[in-house]
Amino acid sequence: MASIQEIQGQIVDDFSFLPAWDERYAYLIELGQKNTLLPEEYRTEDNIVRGCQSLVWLHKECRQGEVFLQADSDSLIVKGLAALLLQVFSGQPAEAVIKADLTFFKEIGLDKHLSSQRANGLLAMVEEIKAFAAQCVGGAA
Amino acid sequence: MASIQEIQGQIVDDFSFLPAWDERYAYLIELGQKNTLLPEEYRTEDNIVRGCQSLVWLHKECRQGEVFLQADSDSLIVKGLAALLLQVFSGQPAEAVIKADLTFFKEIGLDKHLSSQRANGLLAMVEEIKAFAAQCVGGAA
Amino acid sequence: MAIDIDKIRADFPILSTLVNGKPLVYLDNAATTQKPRPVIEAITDYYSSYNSNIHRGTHHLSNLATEAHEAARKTIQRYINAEHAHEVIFTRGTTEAINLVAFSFGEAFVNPGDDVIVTTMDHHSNFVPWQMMCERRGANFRVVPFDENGDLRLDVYQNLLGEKTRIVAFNHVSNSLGTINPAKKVIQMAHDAGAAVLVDAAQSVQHIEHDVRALDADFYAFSGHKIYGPTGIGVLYGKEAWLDAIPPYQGGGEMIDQVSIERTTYNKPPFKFEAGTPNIVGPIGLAAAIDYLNGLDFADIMASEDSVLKYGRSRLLEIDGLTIYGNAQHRTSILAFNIDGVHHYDLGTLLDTHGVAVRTGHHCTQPIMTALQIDGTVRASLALYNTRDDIDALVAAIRKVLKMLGR
Amino acid sequence: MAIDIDKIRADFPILSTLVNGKPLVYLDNAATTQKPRPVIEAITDYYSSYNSNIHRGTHHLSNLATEAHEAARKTIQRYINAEHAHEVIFTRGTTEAINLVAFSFGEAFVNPGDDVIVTTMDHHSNFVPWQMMCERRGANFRVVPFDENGDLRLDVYQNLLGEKTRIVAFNHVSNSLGTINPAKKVIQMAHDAGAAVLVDAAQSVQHIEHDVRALDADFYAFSGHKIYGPTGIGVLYGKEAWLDAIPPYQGGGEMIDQVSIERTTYNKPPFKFEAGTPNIVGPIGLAAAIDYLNGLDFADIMASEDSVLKYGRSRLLEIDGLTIYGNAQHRTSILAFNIDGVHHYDLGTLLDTHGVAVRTGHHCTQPIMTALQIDGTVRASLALYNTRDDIDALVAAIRKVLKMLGR
Ligand SMILES: Cc1ncc(COP(=O)(O)O)c(C=O)c1O
Ligand SMILES: Cc1ncc(COP(=O)(O)O)c(C=O)c1O
Repeated sequence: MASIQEIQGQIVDDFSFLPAWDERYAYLIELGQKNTLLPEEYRTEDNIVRGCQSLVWLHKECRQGEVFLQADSDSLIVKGLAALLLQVFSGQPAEAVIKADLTFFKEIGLDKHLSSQRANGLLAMVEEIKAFAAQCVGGAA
Repeated sequence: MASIQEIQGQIVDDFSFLPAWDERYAYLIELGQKNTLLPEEYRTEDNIVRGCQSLVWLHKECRQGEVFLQADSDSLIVKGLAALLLQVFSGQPAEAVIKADLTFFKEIGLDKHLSSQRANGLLAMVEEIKAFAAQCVGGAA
Repeated sequence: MAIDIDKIRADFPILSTLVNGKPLVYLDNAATTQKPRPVIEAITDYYSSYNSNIHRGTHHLSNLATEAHEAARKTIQRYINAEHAHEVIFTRGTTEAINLVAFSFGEAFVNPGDDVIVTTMDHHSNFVPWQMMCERRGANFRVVPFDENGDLRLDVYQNLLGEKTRIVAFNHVSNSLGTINPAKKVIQMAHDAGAAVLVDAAQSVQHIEHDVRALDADFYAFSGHKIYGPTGIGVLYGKEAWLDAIPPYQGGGEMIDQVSIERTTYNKPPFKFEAGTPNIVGPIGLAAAIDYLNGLDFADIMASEDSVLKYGRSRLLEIDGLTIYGNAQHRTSILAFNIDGVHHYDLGTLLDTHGVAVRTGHHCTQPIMTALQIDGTVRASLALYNTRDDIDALVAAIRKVLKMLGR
Repeated sequence: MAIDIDKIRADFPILSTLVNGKPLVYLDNAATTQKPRPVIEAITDYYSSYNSNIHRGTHHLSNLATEAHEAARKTIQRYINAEHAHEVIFTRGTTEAINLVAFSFGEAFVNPGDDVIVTTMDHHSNFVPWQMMCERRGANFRVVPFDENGDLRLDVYQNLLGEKTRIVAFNHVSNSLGTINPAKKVIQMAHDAGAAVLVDAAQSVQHIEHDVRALDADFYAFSGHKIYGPTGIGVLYGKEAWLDAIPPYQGGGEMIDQVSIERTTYNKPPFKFEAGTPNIVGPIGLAAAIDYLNGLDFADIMASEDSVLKYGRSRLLEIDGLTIYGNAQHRTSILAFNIDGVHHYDLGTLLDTHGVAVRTGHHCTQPIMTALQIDGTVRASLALYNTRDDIDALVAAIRKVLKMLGR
């Protein structure tokens, strides 16, 4: 499996072909619709990550020290953001998740658009994933 | 006795001969030292008008509907201000005191220097004199 | 309509900004308004030529700053037609003004078993402080609902009012529905029941009538940043008798008379409620904003905003599947809506790519959202500089977004 | 001393103003400091190009404003060396920060019979809020005196500390005496007794060390306007654990998680303590001020201020009948004095006619004046842009005033 760093590089490449913002969002939404899906049983209160404005369900599993994620949201854009996080983090060693520096948001310019806001819950998702990874280290969780 | 309006005019005239600020203050201080004097017996708690920074004693009497004032302060400048108020108000009919519009402060430019401050208690003195005059109307107080 | 909007727009530097390469269409005025040049200049001028601490100073700069600050109080007094300048207290904003009253009125007049009334359509800032106060004082928190149009249920309100009612707090205009509440009537009913009233004027003072004496409001609160003024400054008006009757809120410099280890006595209003160095430049900038408004004709502003609002409503309703929230009898400045199957957050974010700034979410009125059984709305909100062109741009952008989303 | 004061002075537009036809000699910095051009420009830039409400917005301007606001929090975090950015809470000023802690800490941790300790040399803003809280919570208000030099009586302090002590509040630097309190020691002693500590850094953060972790302060408060930043903005630092443990102060937008009629839950720090629309531009201007300081060498600033202070002291003592108040072991930035037979108010007012701006009166420290058995003092207070020339101008003006008064 590719490393977190490699995957981030791949994402940056993909986005670099899309100069206009509406195209980037269209692509993000497409990613979200393809790559998020959460069985009804995981749409629990406990799995909710609260942004201000959208609901995100984030299901986390720890298998032999690796973090596995599934997610969904009622917002298409947030689905897309969740899909990116899944692409980067799901299946990675917990250690790597903890240490990961999420640079791609900045590189594709999404930080200006999204990351300083509390609206979309992106930061909350990242925090939650990292906290989960901390428990998962060495297969503990 | 000259009217409040006439006295204000006289004060403005007097000050108009003094263009420089330090001269105006020197004159004000001189006025204060000449025209304020308060017998020890009137330096009571009750007669204190509080500015932030200086103490003023203001003794008021009402005789047949006319207001009579004596004052002193620990600050030379405030003594001068009090002297001006005494000049304008003391011996005037209470009715006239109530209605009086204190224009001279503005005309001699003292408002910029003094009246917006709470430090010197000038506004408090004026308020107190007017309130006293209201009780004194028709010789009531 | 004598109002020349092109000329007005030229007074607001930010309105000629480009966003994502597109001209800015600013429709987020209920969140905060833009500032005309005289406001920005008043601030720069203050800091460049007479910045100083105020009230107790004896030097020239301090006199200039004190005078400007206190002149601002008078400008605001006149704008809201308060009887005395000392009834105008400066706060950080509406929220702080309401917290001040909730605390100080609560300490003096609210006891266990008493009632405090707010409405379901109030902003969190006029909801949570009363809830917190009721909890601290052991009082009952009563809430007046609104009907399906967004009008207050005055019949329920009448039933809630009683001899236990100490204070009623409500917004004159709802920031999420645009409802103009019948403020005079609401206040009269409270007074008949012997209760005091706080009017949250955050969304009304800039759009509709704002005469505290005509309303007979006991307390009246608004934010400078929503009326073309600076951030960090707000106003609490209180009737003199109330300001004398309630204890101070915060302690510190300015608000005291005498301080000693044994006993501290307090200054008179407004200073009693203005602890610490105030936001000195705030009132100066706010007064510049109000002077700017005073240079226009308020009736013209109202007429212009109303005409853009009506136009906006009809243009939005042309869009398939679009629902407008807030159909009260009297409305102002707010266009809140959703489109079937489109999340408000997605719509708002995508409108931004077309340079259109709207707000999305619950707009700090979760009880409204709960009542409407929705998560949030897209909200376009108007100010005096908005035009039909802005509405056209909004509608065109919505159509583009819907197309991109394949609808 | 590598610091180039002429260059620095050129950065502060107001310093080239004339007052009463004379060049301004600004020595009222403890009341408020002047602002360098980058601060004024940051404010103008905000209002002209990205003014917007923050945090919940989804549009471009809102993102820019949110980013600048939160970047400012980080700038301040670094300046005071806080562990987390969310330990930095924005308030209106020191006074509000202290009121916040007095209220929220009081509600959670202070009960009847408990002790709260302040000092006789504290500013009213770090005195009255605790007095008010003690009254509300039924706690004892304890006050540590200072000795004839203006040093805290640590022996008395030690005796006052005990298991009933919940919190100690003291100023790092006294605004009336210039005393630098041994903050580390005061804090250590409180911690040893199991009490929390609030440091009033209003007069220290701009002049001396300001590392909250080195001090081990639980709470730390200062005002933007005293550190070359805008009015209406201040900072409360609190250790994460304390911010989690104490309840919110004000209710409103921003500070909530979920609001319903039945139950409201609160957001995490810092937002839990930032109800309502904040003074958005305030932190941006304050960060510009701190960036300006960061562009200089703080050790150089301290050395320069110290040298001007020492020079001022010796020049003033040349004047017959002049008494300096405050002779503590460690001092900074304050020259407070009286001249025999001259009222401080008269001296201050007359110095102004020579363009010299000082402050007079009790400086919001009546307990100090009571202890010294005086009504007030004349206070010249320094900032980084003051020079020996300013001192010479002060001394020359004093001599002119004395002459005019016939002395
Ligand atoms: C030591 C001290 N504490 C607190 C304050 C209060 O600061 P502010 O008025 O900015 O709230 C001051 C300012 O005068 C001060 O000098
Ligand atoms: C109706 C209403 N009340 C109160 C507030 C709170 O105002 P501020 O955030 O300026 O304190 C707002 C602003 O959003 C509002 O719309």
